[in-house]
Amino acid sequence: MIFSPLLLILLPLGTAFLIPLVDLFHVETRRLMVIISASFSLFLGFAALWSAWPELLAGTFFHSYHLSGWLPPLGINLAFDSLGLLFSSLVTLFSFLIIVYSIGFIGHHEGKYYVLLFLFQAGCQGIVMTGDIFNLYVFIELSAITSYALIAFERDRSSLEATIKYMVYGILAGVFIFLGIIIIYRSLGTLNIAEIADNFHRIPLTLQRTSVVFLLTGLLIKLGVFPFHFWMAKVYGSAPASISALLSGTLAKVNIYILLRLFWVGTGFSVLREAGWDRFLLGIALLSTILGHVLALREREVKRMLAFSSMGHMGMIVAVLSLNTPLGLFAGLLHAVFHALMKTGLFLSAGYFLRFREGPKEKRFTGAAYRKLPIFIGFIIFALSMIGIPPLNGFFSKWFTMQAFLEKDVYPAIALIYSGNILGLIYYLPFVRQGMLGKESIMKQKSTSSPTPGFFYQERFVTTVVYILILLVMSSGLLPFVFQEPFEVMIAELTEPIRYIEHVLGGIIHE
Amino acid sequence: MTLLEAFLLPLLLVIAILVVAFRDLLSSVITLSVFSTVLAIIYIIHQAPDVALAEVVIGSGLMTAVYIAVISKIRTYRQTHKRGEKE
Amino acid sequence: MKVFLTAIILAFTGGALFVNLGSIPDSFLLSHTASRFYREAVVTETGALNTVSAILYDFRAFDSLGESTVIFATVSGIVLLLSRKTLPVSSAGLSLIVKRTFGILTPFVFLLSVYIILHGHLSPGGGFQGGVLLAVITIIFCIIYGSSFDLSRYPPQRKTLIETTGALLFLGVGIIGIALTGSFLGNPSAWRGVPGTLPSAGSIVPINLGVGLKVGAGLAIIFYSMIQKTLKRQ
Amino acid sequence: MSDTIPIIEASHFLMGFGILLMLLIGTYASRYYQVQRNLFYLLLAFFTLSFGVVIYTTDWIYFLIAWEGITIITTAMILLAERRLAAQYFLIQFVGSNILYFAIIMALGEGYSNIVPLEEPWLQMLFILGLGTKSALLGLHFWLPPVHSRAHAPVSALLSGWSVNVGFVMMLRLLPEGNNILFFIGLAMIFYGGAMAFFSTDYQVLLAYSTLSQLGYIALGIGSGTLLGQIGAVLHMVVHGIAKTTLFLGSGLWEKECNGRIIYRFERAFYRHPVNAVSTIAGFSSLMGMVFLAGFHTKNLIKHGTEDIYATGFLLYGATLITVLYAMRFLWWGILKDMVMKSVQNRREKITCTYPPSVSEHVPLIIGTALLLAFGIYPPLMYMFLQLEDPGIVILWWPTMIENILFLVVGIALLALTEGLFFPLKPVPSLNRMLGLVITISQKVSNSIFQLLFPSFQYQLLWIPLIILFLLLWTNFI
Repeated sequence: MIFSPLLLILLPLGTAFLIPLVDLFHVETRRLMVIISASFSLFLGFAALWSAWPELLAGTFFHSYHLSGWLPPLGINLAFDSLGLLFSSLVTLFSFLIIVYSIGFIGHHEGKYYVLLFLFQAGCQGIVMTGDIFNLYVFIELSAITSYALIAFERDRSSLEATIKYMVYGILAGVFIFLGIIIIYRSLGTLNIAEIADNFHRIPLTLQRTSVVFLLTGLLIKLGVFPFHFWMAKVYGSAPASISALLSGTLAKVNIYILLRLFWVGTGFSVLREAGWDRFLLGIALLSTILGHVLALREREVKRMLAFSSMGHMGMIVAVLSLNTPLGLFAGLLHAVFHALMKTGLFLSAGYFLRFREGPKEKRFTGAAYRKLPIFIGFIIFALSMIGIPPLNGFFSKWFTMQAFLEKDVYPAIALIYSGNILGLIYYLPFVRQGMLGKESIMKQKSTSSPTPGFFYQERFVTTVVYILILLVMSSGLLPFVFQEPFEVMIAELTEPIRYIEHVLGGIIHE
Repeated sequence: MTLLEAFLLPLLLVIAILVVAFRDLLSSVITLSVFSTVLAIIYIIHQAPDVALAEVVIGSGLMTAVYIAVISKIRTYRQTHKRGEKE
Repeated sequence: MKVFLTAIILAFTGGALFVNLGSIPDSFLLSHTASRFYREAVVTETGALNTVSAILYDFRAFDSLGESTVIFATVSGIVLLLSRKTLPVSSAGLSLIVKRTFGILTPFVFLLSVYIILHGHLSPGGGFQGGVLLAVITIIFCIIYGSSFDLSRYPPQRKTLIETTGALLFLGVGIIGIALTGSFLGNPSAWRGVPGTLPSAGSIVPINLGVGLKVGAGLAIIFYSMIQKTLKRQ
Repeated sequence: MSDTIPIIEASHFLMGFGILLMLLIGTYASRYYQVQRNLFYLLLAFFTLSFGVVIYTTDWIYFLIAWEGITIITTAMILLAERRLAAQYFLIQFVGSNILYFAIIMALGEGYSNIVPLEEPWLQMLFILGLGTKSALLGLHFWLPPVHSRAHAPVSALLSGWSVNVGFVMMLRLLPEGNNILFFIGLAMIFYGGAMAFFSTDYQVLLAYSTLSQLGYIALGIGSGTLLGQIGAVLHMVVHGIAKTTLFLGSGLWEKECNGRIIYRFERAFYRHPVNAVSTIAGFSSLMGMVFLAGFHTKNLIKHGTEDIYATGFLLYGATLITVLYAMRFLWWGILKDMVMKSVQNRREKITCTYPPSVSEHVPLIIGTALLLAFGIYPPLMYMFLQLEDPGIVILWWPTMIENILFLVVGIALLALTEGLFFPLKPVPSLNRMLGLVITISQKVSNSIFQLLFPSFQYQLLWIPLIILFLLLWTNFI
């Protein structure tokens, strides 16, 4: 099979276009189609990884696709390098898991839900694969707009409020990114990331920095680090659990990818370093780490707590990436992958329990252990991994993170990680305790959004997904060194953007 | 810069401030549609008929209609809400 | 106080931006850029007289696919948010004079929109603009004749059908491009024709048509979803 | 003989007796846990495995994994008894682990890629802090009495008899040269733990504080850095482990028999559970350092190893005295009182035993007592297991016997004069207040930060131009 990265975008896109059409005729067919398409997408992602693995280890992996047949500077191209492969695999895996989870989780308006979910997947894949900066913007907007609609899925007051807040921030972020792109295009006359990377130093210095300021601000808003974190708790707290998992597990990591692609490859990290902005980035990222962990302490609602914890961990990833050392990049990428696994698991297992109980949000977790013990143990395992208990994966990424900070003598950061661990335990404990309170009878009452019965709509789907995640968290903790070799290739690509430029532009020589 | 443009650009600024300044949402929306029209004229001056066409059709046509629909929706919601409280 | 603070910060930011953006170079720094190529070689390479259309639907057709997908996503989102189980109850519409006037006008609006869509590669306009004009027909129906008229003539299911047809048409043209030229959304040279005539410019015409259908039906659905509840009360 | 203790042999020794103790506890638990028996056995097996990894590994990561394994397993065991207690225990242990992670990261930064003796004093301090939190050094011990007294008896036996040793094994490996601070902390621990045990009225609290006191001896031996002290510490870990396991297992029986653990209510205990009573007496005697019991030899070794340092040898006499006092006090109230005062009547009355112990509960007690006796009577047995030649401490039997008798006489005299030193009942120590305080304070801080950071939406949005302005100005001026 000739592998084409394009297919990973087109498959979810085509599915999303087909779903309303099929929905008009026969609903059961749509359900079947969703499952088949998601599985096929997973298969494609797996095949991509499988076929690319030897090249990945050899450091020669690069796929490019010239859309409309135009060579890079003229048309749009897809540039699929090893970093893209990593994040593309993440997107594929988590989209698949969450689509399967949603089968047993979402009870109403499924048609539109899956349309949006597949479009979201297509948007994320597009972000990861494209080699064109305006195309990147288009896909950023696509993923943003689908996420607005998905956050408002419950259509109650709090979720609508959250959507509006997120929308204001998201649109502002989009505008800033767009402004940055316009400045670059106006100065260079090209939209190709490789060509921009090749010629960025020719732009006048003030203009370079202005464009970087806009891009950086936009991305920081999307990432939700310190002064732009206000939307996070509200959004993650009131979106459906599957969507919260998707946002914090996948979209946040895709934003990390954009950060890496734009500032390490696109503009070159030297622009940030010479302006001293890597220090700035480190500072606000560390601030957002500690703030996230401290603010999580007050939350008595599980999803809001997870949102603040997510803010803390994202801050840590940005901080360790901004060190720009090989070890720092390794730790950042590793923690991005592992955090995606853990946070998705936490949101999904919490969402399973939240579905069963109405009433005050503070007490919704009561009796979780009696409802389904394996899922509850899963929740505990994810939480333990989050606070860095050794055999689980969270420990290893934190271990490398600490070493990266130590290498650069950033001692406050190490202290922050430890305090984050301990604060993490303090804010996870009440939920574990609350889950053990009460009795079985409490959680039997089903809420209105429980799925309709039928073969495709069984609790089994939900629990299976959580089990798979538990397995992944535990096994990736036991084998953290599998990641070492491919990650080194990615880090080499990030630290030497000339390789990316040569790959994309090929034989074309500029003056 | 032509004379027409020299007249239109400040006008654009004035209209933009008016859009924000109006307390009444309906007036704001209608002013916004005027804004779009003026912007479209500027696009034509700059020889961008495609963009001008899109701006006229979307900005001053469709968006205004959608905005007005939303405003009327908000009003009916408020009215029914008040009525419900009185009863 | 709040307004004052905001105004000061915004003023300072604006000032800083003004200073920093003043140094944008007048011309592109690179000489062999894509934009220069677009200016010089569009007609020979794509067969479209309208450079904008050529860029939108040939060179950067993938962007257009993304953009129309954004509209598709918006439509789905709005339908999701506004869908209620109650059926819309129509208003009676406006007076007879208005109805008759628009009865004469509406076919021409339709004609104009089809013209703009189909002549996208020759004259200003294209799928997006023509599609929006198509959506205006729904607005006219809803406002002038009442939304039940729109429902009977142009039911939401049919709109959805048209929308997805448009989307799939776009995607299908892309896949035909793979078959004929070897790359997604490629412009097959067999379809080029003579520049300046209606059946020319290769895949740009069907893509225009697809985008027009998608955008038109999509915006119509948005407007229809917004209006349906409002008119119930009157 | 070498200057420091051969750590591999010591590890074999500890591992062997660890497995033996796990078997004893497992045998005992077969009746205690009737519902969750298999779960408990599974945990026990994992505990043994983790313990083995901790004492054998030279790799920091394996050490951390196994160490956290021990923490999680013991937490799960406590969870069988009480949820809140498990949460408190885990929180404290986790804080300790994090200090330890920090210490290890720092050690890696200093170039220690394996677990080897440390040179830097500040690194040593960091490790003592981390390991001390996990193994309850004085000052970080506050969690030990509540946890060890509230958990189920087999779990307490495991925690108190064995799992607290893990940290000290690590200290032995990291600080073969000894450490003055550890030395003095150990000395203070003996007295503090003894005094608190002396004043307690709850049997398991008494045992928990006694553990603290005995851990002081181990810390003393390790902190001294002398070979005798270290051998004494390793042997004392095992001997104290056996004695404390026996005592805690016995306490489980007492608790069921006497419907409580208040030492004043142990009525006619000897006649109800004679085997248990004998093993309890033997265990306490070993702790006191009676001749012909194992504790005597280990304490003797530690004493020989440490008495020359800072001339603190005489303090150990006081330490023995305080041990004798709390042991005698319990023995008096719990067992001897009835035998002495009502001996004639009791023999004629029919003894009613409400909770007849099964064989599986008796066997561990008997084996523990036998081991203590065997080691006491023939001390070379211990050295044989440790694969060390006899350090050659000449023990003159008569003077030590007289010393022992003197201590006993003092103890008995004190008890007789004060009529058994009756103290009013005290509540069982708990960590609830501490945990509550932690959660309340953290919530208050968090709330106030939230109030500060989350003003109206407009102010939140104002951050965006502010940051852009900041970055742009940074561009222009820096």
